Amino acid sequence: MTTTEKKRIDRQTMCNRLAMEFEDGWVANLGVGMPTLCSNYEYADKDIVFQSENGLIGYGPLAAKGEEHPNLVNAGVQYVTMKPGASILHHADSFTVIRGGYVDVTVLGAYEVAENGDFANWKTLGRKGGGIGGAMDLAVGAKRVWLALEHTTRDGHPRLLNRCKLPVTAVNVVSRVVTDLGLFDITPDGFLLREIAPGFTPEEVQELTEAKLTISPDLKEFYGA
Amino acid sequence: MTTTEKKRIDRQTMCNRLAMEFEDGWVANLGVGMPTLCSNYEYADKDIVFQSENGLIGYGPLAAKGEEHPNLVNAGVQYVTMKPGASILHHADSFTVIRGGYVDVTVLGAYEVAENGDFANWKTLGRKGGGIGGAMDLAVGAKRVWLALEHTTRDGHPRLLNRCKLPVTAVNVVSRVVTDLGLFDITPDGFLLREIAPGFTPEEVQELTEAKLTISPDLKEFYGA
Amino acid sequence: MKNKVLSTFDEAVADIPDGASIMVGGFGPPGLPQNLLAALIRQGATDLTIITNRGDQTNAKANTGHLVELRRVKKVCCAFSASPHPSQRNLFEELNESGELEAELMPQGTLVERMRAAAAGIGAFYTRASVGTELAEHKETRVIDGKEYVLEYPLPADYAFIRAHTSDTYGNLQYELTQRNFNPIMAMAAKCTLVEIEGDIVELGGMDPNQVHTPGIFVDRVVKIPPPPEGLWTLPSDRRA
Amino acid sequence: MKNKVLSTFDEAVADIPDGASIMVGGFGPPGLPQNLLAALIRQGATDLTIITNRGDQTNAKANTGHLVELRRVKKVCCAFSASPHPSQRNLFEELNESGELEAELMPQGTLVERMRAAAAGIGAFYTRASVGTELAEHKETRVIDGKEYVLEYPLPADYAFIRAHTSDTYGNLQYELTQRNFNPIMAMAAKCTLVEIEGDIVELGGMDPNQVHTPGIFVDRVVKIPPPPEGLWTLPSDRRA
Repeated sequence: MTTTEKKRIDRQTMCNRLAMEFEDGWVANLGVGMPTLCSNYEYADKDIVFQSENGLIGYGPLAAKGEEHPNLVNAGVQYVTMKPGASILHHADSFTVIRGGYVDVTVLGAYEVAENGDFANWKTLGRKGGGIGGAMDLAVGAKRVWLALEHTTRDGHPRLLNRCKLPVTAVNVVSRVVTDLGLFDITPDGFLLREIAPGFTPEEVQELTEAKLTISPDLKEFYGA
Repeated sequence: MTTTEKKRIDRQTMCNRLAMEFEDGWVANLGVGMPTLCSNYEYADKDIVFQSENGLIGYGPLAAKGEEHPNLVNAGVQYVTMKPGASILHHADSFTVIRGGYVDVTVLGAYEVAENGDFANWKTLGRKGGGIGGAMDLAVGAKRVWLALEHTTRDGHPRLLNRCKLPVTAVNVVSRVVTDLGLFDITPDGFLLREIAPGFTPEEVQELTEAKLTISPDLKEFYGA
Repeated sequence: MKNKVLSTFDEAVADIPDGASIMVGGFGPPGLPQNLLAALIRQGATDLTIITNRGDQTNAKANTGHLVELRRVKKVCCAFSASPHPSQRNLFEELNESGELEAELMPQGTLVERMRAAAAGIGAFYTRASVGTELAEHKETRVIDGKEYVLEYPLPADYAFIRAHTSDTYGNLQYELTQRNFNPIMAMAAKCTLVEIEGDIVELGGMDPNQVHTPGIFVDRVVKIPPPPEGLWTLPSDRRA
Repeated sequence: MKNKVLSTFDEAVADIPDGASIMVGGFGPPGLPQNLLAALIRQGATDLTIITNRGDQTNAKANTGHLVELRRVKKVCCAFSASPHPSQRNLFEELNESGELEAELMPQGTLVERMRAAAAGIGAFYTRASVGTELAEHKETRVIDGKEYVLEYPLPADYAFIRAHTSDTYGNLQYELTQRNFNPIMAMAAKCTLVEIEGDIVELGGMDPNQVHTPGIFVDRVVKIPPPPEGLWTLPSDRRA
């Protein structure tokens, strides 16, 4: 690695990196917030079918201002458009899609992820309630659970952990993680660092990570950064 | 009772007798065979919604010959018509109607019925297989399970029993029975003979019945016979 | 077939007693029964159990959150019992924390599947959602085919409040796009289903039997939403404003 | 979205291996995938498990009964494993009695609910249907809320053969009237769903998203039924003759 200027990955680039791994024909579910940026990626000749918890299959870009349909929102309650071939299910059938294994990939946000594939995204410390939405169903039902999250908290605490400290959303399900410092797979040996943010060394990333990282022998600079 | 000529009730009159107890607005499911005759009854100002296992809600009379719709049959695979306001569900939702308690009455055929409300209509002696169809779901799901059956077998054996001899369809569910000899309610005390075929005495009906009959103090001649 | 059309929302909700359990449809504004909720707020029933996707909404005048603000809700079953960020902490959450209100939180798929179980006469079912989480801590689990599942029970209700696009006089319903969401399942799961209609209420026979989303046998009362300001309509522009 | 239209039924069934489990839709003639069954009969796969409403049909050339007659079925899951009357006793029943074929008989509602459980990721469920009958003799039961229930497990399949009225090129489907029956649930429950289409196969965007009965994500292969005699059609007059 050459020593270039340190540059954390921006959110769109993080999501692009996951999006470019989507395969032609996949059904994808994007969590509210950062993961939604995956829908901005230019999939070119790959045909991705976006599905949302409220029963919408085959939605397209956000509706232009003034052209929103009052009865057409995605799971983040954003007014969206439909692609030709779209369809609508009720909520029970929509979660048949989700729990039944018809979702090829879900990209979710998270507070924490552990080296055993556990993650936490529904409840923060000191609060009685939480917000689950469809995350627990997606986490156990989707064929692949990928996360997009900042590598550290605002206070600098690591989010890639040995074990989650917050209440988990699901156990042993995450297979890929993108952060502003790199792209990681979760393997039986834990986090495998595959791509790294420009200017950072694996040691620097390890420093900001609680879990022990395995460094890919094939480590590359973060693609698209 | 005056001594009139003995006259067993014909099937249409048996079914009419149950049909006239249907209340306005009821959702009704009619078993294949004899119970279907309930749909011939003239309900006048009572509005009965007929539902069938294959998801059809609000069907009407049989289609006239040459006017059948190839994709419109009832549970007996008879080509039927639809009333205005009809709708179609898939099979899982149709059994939501059935098990979920939305059927006010089901009229089923049976080989045997017992004084505790058990009945048998899916399997005969000496056969390994049987034909259940929707009967077991209807029997546990409908608000009222009524039976229409001949009082005795062709060999003259009673069908109204202390306990079913054939494998049962459901336990403790039947509340009303019509036979060619009378109309019976099933109460905590067993069969209550309410109406009797013309010319028969309660003793004669008891003779043809295994279970002990209670005779209604208000016993009448079979209405419409 | 019976005519179920009423002329006012006040009539439709008049008999709802204190202590009733009410499912409230909608996912975001689409399918949210604002007019029925507004009528219930006027009607005064209290000690309510509300079953709805988000328990954490308190800003709208015709939302379940307003019933919470009026202290007329004792329990909420939902998939969101706290706002996404602590900075958005609201009264619902405070009442939940203080114990003045009970919030039963569950995965969204479990929420709707429990409703469906109530509708379909299913006594209980096993789902993988929530396995290994604190939500499953006191629940029965079972390993089936090598995977762990949690046992969940039906979630019925006395009433369902839903919103649809078109109805006929018997209550056969059609929803428009994502207005559908929880609404068809709630209609099946509740003892008494009340519907507000955005579009037309047509005569019997005026709806294609192939294209009925919720058959009228699941529907009890239907009211057409009047034009604003009397009728409540949320348009995208309201939300963007 | 991917184009799933094939030109022949023989292509559609070509890869089905011996030992496959196949759901076969239809309730009476409506929705019965006669052309897919005829192609499977030509194709030769054997040792099959068939999941369908009636196991006891052996008179039609393009029905599961013909596969039974050809001794290519090892097991049938169904709601009818014997004809209504002993006088109608047929080969299916004889093979079941002699043990050459296994017939797993269950209530029709349980049959479709087990399929739905497979589709929906439900590990098992409790139903009241069959409680107290010989079908429940070796099954786990549980009393819930004072009522006894039987535990039932999912019923998945490798393939579903179904028939619909209209499709688009992605496999979004519409059924006509009672052609719907088991077909939407089978499409969700099977790994690979094959559909024969009576009417039009339209371009993407040619079907109202509100009125799709089975979304294309559940569908894998679509073939339009050619006119007779090549295509198989059952008309009411055939049945009355």
